[in-house]
Order: sequence, then structure tokens, then C-alpha cells
Amino acid sequence: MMGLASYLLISLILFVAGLVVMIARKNIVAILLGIELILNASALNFVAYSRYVTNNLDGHIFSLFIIVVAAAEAAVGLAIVIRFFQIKETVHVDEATQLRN
Amino acid sequence: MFAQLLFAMSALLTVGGAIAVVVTKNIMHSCIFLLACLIGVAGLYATLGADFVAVTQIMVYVGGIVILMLFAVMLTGGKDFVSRAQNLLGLAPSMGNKWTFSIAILVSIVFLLTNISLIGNIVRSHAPKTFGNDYPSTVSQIGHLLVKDHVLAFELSSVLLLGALVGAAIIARPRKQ
Amino acid sequence: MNQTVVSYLSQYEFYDIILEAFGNNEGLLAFVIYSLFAVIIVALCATIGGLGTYAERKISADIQQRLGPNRVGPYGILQFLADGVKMMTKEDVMPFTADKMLFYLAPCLALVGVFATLAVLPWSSGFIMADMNVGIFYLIAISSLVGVSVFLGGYASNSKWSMLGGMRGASQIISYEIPVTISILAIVLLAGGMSFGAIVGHQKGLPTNWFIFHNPFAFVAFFVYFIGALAETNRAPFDLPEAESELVSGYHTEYTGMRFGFFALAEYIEVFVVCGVAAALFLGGSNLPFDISFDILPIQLVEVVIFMTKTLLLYYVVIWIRWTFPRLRVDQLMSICWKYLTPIAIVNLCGCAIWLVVFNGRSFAQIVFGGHH
Amino acid sequence: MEYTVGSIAPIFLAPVLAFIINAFFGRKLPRQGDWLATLSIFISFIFSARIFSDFVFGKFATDFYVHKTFTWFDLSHASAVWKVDMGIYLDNMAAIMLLMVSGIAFLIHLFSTWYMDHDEKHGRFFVFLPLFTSAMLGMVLSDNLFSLFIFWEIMGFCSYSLIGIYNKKEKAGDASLKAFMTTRVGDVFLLLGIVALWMVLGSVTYVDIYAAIAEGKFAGQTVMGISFATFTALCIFLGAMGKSAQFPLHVWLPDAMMGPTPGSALIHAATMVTAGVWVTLRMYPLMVLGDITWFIAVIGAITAFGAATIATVQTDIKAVLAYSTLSQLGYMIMGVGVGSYNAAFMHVITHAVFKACLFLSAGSIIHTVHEQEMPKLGGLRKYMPYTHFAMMACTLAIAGIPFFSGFVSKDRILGDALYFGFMAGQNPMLAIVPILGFAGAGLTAFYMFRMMFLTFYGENRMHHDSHGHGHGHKDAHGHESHGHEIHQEHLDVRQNVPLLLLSIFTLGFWFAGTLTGQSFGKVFGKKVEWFKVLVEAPRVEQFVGHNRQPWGSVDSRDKTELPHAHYHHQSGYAGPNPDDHKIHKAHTIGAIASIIIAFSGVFLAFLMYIQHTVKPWADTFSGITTTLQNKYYFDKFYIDVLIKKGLLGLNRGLAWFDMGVYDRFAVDGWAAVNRVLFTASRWFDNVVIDAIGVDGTGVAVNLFNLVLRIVQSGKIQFYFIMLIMVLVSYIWTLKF
Repeated sequence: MMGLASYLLISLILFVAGLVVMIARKNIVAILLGIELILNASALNFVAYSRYVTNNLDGHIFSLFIIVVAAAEAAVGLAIVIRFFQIKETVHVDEATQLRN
Repeated sequence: MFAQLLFAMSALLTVGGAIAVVVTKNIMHSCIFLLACLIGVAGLYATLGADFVAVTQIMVYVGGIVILMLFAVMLTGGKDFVSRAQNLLGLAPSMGNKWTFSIAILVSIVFLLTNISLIGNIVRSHAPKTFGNDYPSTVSQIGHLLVKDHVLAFELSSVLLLGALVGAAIIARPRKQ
Repeated sequence: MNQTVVSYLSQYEFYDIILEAFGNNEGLLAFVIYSLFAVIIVALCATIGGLGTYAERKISADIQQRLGPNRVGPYGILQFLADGVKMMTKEDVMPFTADKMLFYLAPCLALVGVFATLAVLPWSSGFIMADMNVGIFYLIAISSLVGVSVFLGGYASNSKWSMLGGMRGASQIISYEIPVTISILAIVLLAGGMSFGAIVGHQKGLPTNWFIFHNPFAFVAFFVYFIGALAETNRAPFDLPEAESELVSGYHTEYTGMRFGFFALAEYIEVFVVCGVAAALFLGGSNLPFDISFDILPIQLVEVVIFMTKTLLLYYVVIWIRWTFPRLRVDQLMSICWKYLTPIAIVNLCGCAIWLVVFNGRSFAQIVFGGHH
Repeated sequence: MEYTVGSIAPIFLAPVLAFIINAFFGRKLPRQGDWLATLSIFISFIFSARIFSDFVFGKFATDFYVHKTFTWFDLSHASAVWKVDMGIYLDNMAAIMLLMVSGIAFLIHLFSTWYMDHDEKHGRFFVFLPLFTSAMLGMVLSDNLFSLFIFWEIMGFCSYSLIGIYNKKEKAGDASLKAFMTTRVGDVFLLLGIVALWMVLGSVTYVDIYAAIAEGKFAGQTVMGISFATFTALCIFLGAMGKSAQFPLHVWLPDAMMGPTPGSALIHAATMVTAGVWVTLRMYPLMVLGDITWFIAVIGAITAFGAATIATVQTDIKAVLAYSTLSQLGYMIMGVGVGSYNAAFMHVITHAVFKACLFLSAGSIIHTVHEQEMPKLGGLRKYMPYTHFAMMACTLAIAGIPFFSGFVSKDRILGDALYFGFMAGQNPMLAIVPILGFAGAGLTAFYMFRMMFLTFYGENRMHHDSHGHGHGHKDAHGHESHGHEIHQEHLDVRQNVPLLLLSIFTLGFWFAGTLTGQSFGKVFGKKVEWFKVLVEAPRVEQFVGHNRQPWGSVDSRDKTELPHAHYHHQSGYAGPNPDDHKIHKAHTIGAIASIIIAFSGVFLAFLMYIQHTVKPWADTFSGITTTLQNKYYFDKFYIDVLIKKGLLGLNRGLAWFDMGVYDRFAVDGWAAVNRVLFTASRWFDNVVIDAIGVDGTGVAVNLFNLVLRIVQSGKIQFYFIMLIMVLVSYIWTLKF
């Protein structure tokens, strides 16, 4: 049951779920949720390869840095969302059109 | 046996959480399902022998990011605001509608097929490799790697975090009108 | 290799006898032993949590020169059982506008988060469910579930008081996690490992070997940890999320019956856990004095008693503080965390690191009285 | 013999430490930290003395050296080596130089604590003094031209600060600027030489340069049509000319006396000016290879004679000393040029000793009587017996009177110059070198004794001379000098002991004898001086394939491991000279001639200023005197001709070219051409660009936009879909 294939499959499901959330949802916070899912999928892949293919800890290090980047991204992203809400009073992604025209 | 059990439960939690994130209409519930999904991923890390990464995952996501997201949802009006915006402007509802979901699922299927064909190759070429059932501690090794081989990335990530901290504080600070 | 209670027991002869009775199925036996210990510990902690409410009332009565509960059982000691029965039989009320799923989920998450920490609590050198390599880190991480539960409880109730309490609770718990974690990191630095076994094992012998007396920085770190832990468990003087004079009862205003009981129980057990962690990290944990080590089973029970004694003494201090100090304002709370505790904790961490380098890892007592490390 | 860095580094680091402490906390220390500076120099003196005794009394072979390096930074990558080493290089010459610099600097510091007492710039003075000394010591220790250049520039800065230390006086500020700018001219050339060496050799370490010379790496390399060796040697020598104030760049040195007298003593004697001679000595093999020794000799001779002539008419006691310094520096440079390596270095040492003593004596006089114009002095002998004694010893030394140190070194330089000019078969024009040299020697004896006689002998002219004139000379402290009672001098540790100690070392036997028991190079019947045995021009062959010692290593080489160097006379470095008897003859003639010339100079001064039987020539030949008093109009030339006429004229010419030629023809003409072009292009613009290009493009873009508008929706999620699709198509393309 446990093997590289099952981990890859799980991470693929995670990735696709994130993809769907990112494409289908119009709420910016929800899109950030999708990004977290995708980042986790890639980090899981790294750790799985690290155990089953390379057998060293570089994958672990990589996933740690992914977690760090995810934390930074969430902090800045959510700050932008809150600021956006203060200005436009909505979090609908299609409302972010100030740079158009 | 424990590892198998843990794997099964974690996989279930992960996949179920991910799917629930997709199908839930309520952004607050989505966040909670994301939390479940992330804890599941941490469990998967544990089955892979990555104890430090697993605990870091829980620490950062549960203690930090998810609470941050809950806060953000709350500060941006929670779930109630979403329907109002939809009615007012006639845009697609915040949590998606039939159209957006059908496009997304279409794209996902294409992506899924592409990736399954890739994974098939990888699994076929790496399937026989297993590295035993032991789970040596990774903490000290990761510590050494972080301050030796990956020290530059380590330092850069600290700078990144500081920048993100300051940036977030500056962007979201209350402004005088 | 991670040490567990099973691997500890397997060194005795009776383990083999029992193993034979299980038809040499080690996995099954391990599962049974784990389950047994889990049940015992959870039951014990639930009792301690219950007794905590009793102790709180009794001690507060003592401080205020009252009698306190004294009708049920001798000295009113069975009061908590009566309260429990009352809670379980109460009507389970849920507000009409509440978020049903999250309303159910929040108390469970609180209890899960607290019980999960018990897995690494070092009751004695042998009786520790799993002495993980990342033990203390795991404990910090998993206990942050309580913060989520507080927030969700506040949100799901759909009430102003609950919402404010939940927001306060979440921000307070997130903030105070930082000085607490950094103070613990200083101890991790001194012990050279994150497992409770290693940390407690480092403090064998006389009380001079306890980490609180290792160096001046560790001494300060203990107080930073203790103050931060008080805030993390929403205890007075940091009980803003459930400030009864401002928010009725904070995040669990709308909860009744056993759901409220879950929150209360989680809070009391968490106090016990943080006191236990303080005892294990700073006060020598379950070590016998003078490094007496007979490796027999009864000694483990003596160690458990020692650990419990230290923990309960700290528990008493926590209750004492609650009935002595007034509550802080929100801005005072945040400024204490970010302007005082966090910088002090960082200085302590750096100071410990410098101490280790300068004095080659020797403690203050070893420098003064001599001795090797 | 054990040498670690710890036994060498304090020489340099102790004064640096004193500098740092004095610079930041000097005001808070008692006596503004002058004792700290003095103590630090004393520490370096102790360490230097230890090295000196090891090297000199340890009877090392001349070719023994300690060379320790560490990598300063290493940017090498793969085959490209880009590594900068720093290190210390110690040999006999450096050991002698270290002792000289630190010893004299210590005595000057000691004297300064007396001289600068209650001065408003006392603290500031003792900030720069140890830094100056440490830079000189570091320069002596450094093993490559690069670190030498760094210390060189620190010294430049320190001299600037010391000369202009009375920064409220305009003249001091001007003098410091002049010193700084003039030496900068030389420094640019030095840097150019260093860069050129680096470019070709990839290293500027002395030993690497020596090895390169021995291996013939310079052969065939040319820069701008001249040989590379000549180019670099010339550049480095020009740098040395700036620092050592040689003929065209000498103008800064006489003005450098604007600073406090002990500072001048340090600049003129132990540090700064000898730096130029030092780098010329260190790079001597390069000078020989570049074939510019004749140039060096001529420059030195001109400086030696020219400065001596100016010195004969100066009235300021410090100006006389300043020009005598210039003259003596000329002798040193001339000595290097004529191949008298050893004697040139010896002259550095002897000159440092007696010149430091002379300046300190002058300082003693000025500080006591607050007067430095010689015509107003006189008869000071009975008031200041100790100063008189010291100054007389030094004057005897500098004048080249036998049995004093100046005679020993100068005589050998002159002897070699005689050989160089007349007997070595060189260009006959080079006979000017010994002629100017001997003439300068005579003048030296004359003007030095003139100074002595005017200052210490005759009757005291201070009392009845002071009120008569209205020009009210101001001394360094800004108050009127009139009405000072001259106090009888008492023996003061800080005032007189440095002078007397230095005057002991003006005796010749310290330098000429077999003082240190050097005997292995002794040849029967020949007078062998320890100095001659110990110092000789670097023999480049021994540096081929040399090993560097790492910085932290303990050097425990035994002296017997090295082959003993055989004493042979210097003539380049190409082995024993076949013309030994000729040289001997030249030296004999030179010695006799210089004794005669020196005594005649002294006698002339005696007749003019004591007996008054001969009217001073300064009054007789007033035209020449005016020229000399104006220093051959060099300052005027530089300012009026080079800067006002040359630079401003050039500017004016350029301005004329700009306004007249460039503006009128180029700019206006170009405008006319453009006007035509514009007419054509306007038509082109209207028809081709606007009608066809712009409007046509607009139509085309509009059409294209119909397509792009669908893609560029502004919806971020649509972009995301595109991204994923591109990724998928990329994967499929790679797969099949």
C-alpha cells in the first residue's frame, strides 16, 4: 500500500484540488487556500522522492523552505487582501481592475 | 502496522480534506477542511520518516497560516458578504458557480491525464526501490544540512521572512483618512 | 531510535510472558499496551482536570477566607463528580444562527489538542508514551490546535461576546507562542536535543543540575516561559478571552452542558500540561534526587510521584496567581508580549548560546563547585 | 631561532593601538595620552631591538630572510588565479631599518612630550604621531608593493595632518596642501608601476618580482614602445621621487617645516622621506634591469647640489635644515644610482640619526628662545650647553668630518660616484654626477657651520635687535617674541636626553667598525665594516622557487642551513667585480678629496661668520642670492607657469576652440545641414509614416486586438488556465 506511487497520487489529488479551487473560486482568500494546497502537494512530492528515490535529506530541506515561503506568501497575500477589502469593500477577484485601461 | 494505519488515516484525511475544500460553499468551512488536509499531509510526512518536517508543518500551518486565514476571512466580512456582492454586481458568486467549476474541472482533467502519464513512467522506473522500514531521526541531520550545505538558502529565507513580516505590517496597517 | 513505553517494558521478563500469551504478535501487544496507557493517562488527566476545578474553588475560598465546597464527600472532594453529572444531564442548547459544524467541532478540537500533548509528557523515565526526537517541538505544535478551537468557538457561536473572546484568544495564543517557544529553544540548546528523555536525562542528580539553575539566562527563561504559558492557557491575569466582567464568558458564552465541560476540562488539563512541561524542562522533571537509579518498576512509580509533585506545586502557583492579580488590558497584554517578553527571550537564547561556548557547556554550579559535565 | 608572527606584529600593532585609543579616548586620558603613544613606540622599539640583535649579532648570512604570508583574499576560480597575499618580509636591511625607525621615533616622541606641552594641539599631535610611525614600520615590514602603497598613503595623510596641524594658520594649511598634492603626483606613478607589475607578473610581492627578474620574465615585454622593465622601474622611481622630494618634486619639503618641529623631525629623519629611498632600494634589481640607474644618479646629484646652494642663503634655522635634508636625500638617491647600494642605505641610517638630532636641537632652541631667524640669534652656546653639544656633533657628522658617521657613509657614496663618473666607462656626460656631489659636500660643510656660527657663536643679538624693527616676527605660538629672557638650560630628561643619546650615535665607529663581530666575510688586509657585510643588494637568483612560510608557522631555520654569502663589492649584482682595484683607487681619491673639501667649507664659514675677514658671499653676489632665496623660482614656476600659464592657458585655448571653432562650424553647420534634412523628413513623416505607417498600423492593431482582447481578459484565473495549458502542452511536446 505504501509506496512512491501512492504518495504521488495523493499529491496529484492535492494539486488538482488546489487547481480547481484556484480556477473556480472568485474569493481571493479561497484562491490563497488553493495555493496552499498546491504548495503542499509539491512539498509532499519532495519528501516522497527523498525517501524513495534519492534517500537523502535534501527533499526535507526543500519542503522546509517551501513551508517558509508559504508562510511568507500567506502573510503578505492576506495583508494585501485586507488592504484590498478596505479600499473596494469586496474580496471578489474580478473586482481588482484598477490597473485596467 | 502502525505505519500502515497512520498512512491510511492520513491519506484519507488529506484527500477528503482536499476534496472538501473544493466542494464546500462556505469559505470558513473551507479553511477548516484545509486544516484537516494539512494535518493529513503532516501525517503523510510522518509515514515517510520526516518527523521534523511533519511537526514543522503542523506548527506553521495550524499555529500560523490557518489562523491567519481565519482572521482574514473574518476581517473581510466572512461568508455573509460574499452573497451580497454577487447579488449587487451580477458577477459570478464568490465561491464559484456551474460555469467556473466546469471550466476548472475540464482543465484539471487535462492536467490529471498529463501527470498520470508522467507518474506512470516514474513509478515504473523507481518501483523496486525501498529503503527498509526504519525511521532514523532526521533532526540533527537537518540541522547540519541547514547550517552547512544550505546555509545561504537558510539565511535568505530569514531575510525573506523579515521582509514578509515588515511588508505585511506596512500593507495592512490602518491608515488615516 | 524513539523510545516508547513499549520498548521500555520489553526489557522486563514479564513482557515476554505476556507476548507469548498474545501468540508472539508484537504489533497487537504494542497496540494493547498503548491503548491501555492512553486510557489510563486520559482518565488520570480527566480526573486531574476535574480535581482542578475543585482545587480552584477550594484554594480561592482559602485565599478569600471562605469555606468553599464542603457538602459532597469528605471536604467536598466529590464536588467535581456532582458537577460532571450535572453537566452531562443538562440540555444541549445551540444558538439558532450558529454555524452548526464549527459549533460542534470547536470543543472537540480543544480536547484533541490537549490530549495529543499527553503523548509526549514525561511522567517518568520509562512511562512516557512516545519519547519522540521532536518531542517538545511536537508539543508546542499540536497544542496550537487549542488556539484554533478558541477562535472557532468564538466564531461559530455567532454572538458578539463570543466573537470578541475568540479573536482575543487567538491573537493572544499566537503572540505568546513566540516567547514561550524561544524560551524552550534555550533549554533545547542546553540539552542538545528536543526529546523529553534527553532533556530530563540532562538534569540528573542534585537540584543544582536543574536547567533553571544552569545559568542566569535559563533562570530568566523559566519566568518568561511561565508567564507566556499562563497567557497561552488563558489563565489570569491573562484571561481576557473569557473575561466575565467584559465579555460575559468569552468564547464559550453560548456553550452549555458537556460542550462547555469540554472547554473547561481542556483548559485545566492544559494548565497541568504546561506546568508539567515547566517541571520537566526547568525543574528536573521526574529525576530522583542524588541520581539513584534502580531500574525496577516501582522506582518508576516513585518518579511519577516526584513529577506529579513538582507539577502540582506549579499548578498551585497558577491558581494562586489567578486569585491574587488583577486582569490586564488588551494593549498591556500585547505590549508585554512584544515589547518585553519576546526581546528578553531572544536575549536569553543568545545568552545561553554564548554561555555554552564560553564555559564549554558547564553549568553555573559546575563552575562554582567544580565537577565535570 | 624562532620567529612567529607574535614576535613581529607588535612592532606595527602597538602604535596602531595607541593611535586608536588616542583618537577616540585621548581627551579623557591624563596628559591627552602622550605617554601612551610614547610607551607604544617603546614597545615596538623593544621588539625591533630583539629582531635587530637576532639578525645582526646572530651573524646571519646576508641572504637570510623571514617571509611569512597569508592570503588576504582569494578570488581564484578554476585556472584563473586572482589571489592577493599579504605578509611580512624581514631581512638584515629591514631589521636595521626597524631599529632605526622605532628608536628615533621613540626619542622624538619623548622630546615631543616636552615640546608640545601646554600646546593647544597637544592631543591631536599625539594621535597622528604614532600612526605615522606605525605606517613607516608597517611599510618596512611589508612584503609586497601593494601593502607598501597602503602604508605609503597613510604616511602621506599623516604628514598632511602634521604639517597642517596648526590649522588656523593659513600658511600651515597651504603647506600641508602643497605637500599632499605634490606627493600625489609621485603616488600616481607609483600606483601605475604597481598595477603594471601586477598585470604582467600577477603578483607584487618582492620575492616574486626578484624571481621574475632572475627568470627573465621581463624580457621582450614592452609598454608604449619602451621596455616593460624600464617603464615599471621609472614609474616606481617617480613615486619615490615624490616621497623623497627629489628635484622636480622637491618643493613640498621645505614648506613642511610649518608643522611642529618634532613632527618635522619625524618627517625629515626617520619616516616619510626615507620611504622613497626604501622603495628604490627594495626595487634596486628592477632599476638595474630597467637601466635607469644613470637617471637616478643624475636626479640625486642635481637635488644634492641644488638644495645645498639654496641652503647657504636661508636665514630660518629650520629652512636650513630642511634644505640640508633635501640635499642629503639627493646623496642617498645618487648613491643608489651609482650602484652604491650599501652606502646609500647606510646614509639613510646615519642621516636619520643626525638629522633627527638636528631638528630636535632646533626645536629645543625655538621652544626656549621663541625665535627661529638666525640673524636674530647668536651666542646661545653659554645658555644652552647641552643643545650646543648635540647640535655640534651632528653638524660635524653632516659636514663629513672624519670620525663622524656622515663621513663614513657620504664618503663611500662619493667614492662610488667618482668611479661611476670617471672610471666605469660610462657616458662622459655622467661626470657631472661626482662633480655636483663633491661641490654639494663642500657647500654642506659651509652652510651647516654657517648655521652653527650664527646660532651659537658671536654675541647675542636678541636684546638690542628686537625693538628696532617694526615687522614684529611672530613665533609658532602666536605671541610676540620680544622681551624674552633667555633662561639657562638645565638637564631635562625629555628635552636634552634624546638629543644627547642621538648625538652619541653620530660617531663614525658605530657604523664603520667591526662592531658586531662580523668576521666570516673578512678578507685579510681589507677593512671590513659590519654594515657592508650585512647589507647587500638582493641577489635575485636565490629567490627562484622560494618557499613562503605560512602566517602561523614557527620559523626554526638554523642559520647554518644557508650558504654564507661572500662579501663582494657592489657593482650591480653580477658577481665579483673585476675592476676592484679601480674602485679602491676611486675610494682613496674620494676620501682625500672629500676631507679637503669639507674642511675648506668649514674654514670658509669660519672666516665669514666668526672672523668676519671675508665678507659673506651672500652680500657680494646679490643676484645669485636673490635667485637662491627664491629657491630657483621653482614655486613661482609651478604656480605662474605650470598652473597659471599652462593650465589656465590650456583652458583658455580649449574655450576658444569650443566657442570659435566647434560652435561656429560644427554646431551651426550641423544645424544648417539638419534644416535641409528636416524639410525632407517632414514630407517623409507626413506621407509615409503618418498615412501609411501610423494609420495603417492602427488598423492592423485594431484587427489584431480583436483576437488579443479575448486572451487579455484581465481575469487572473483565465491567465492561470493559460499557464496550466502551456505547461501541459510543454510536457506533451517533450514526451513525444
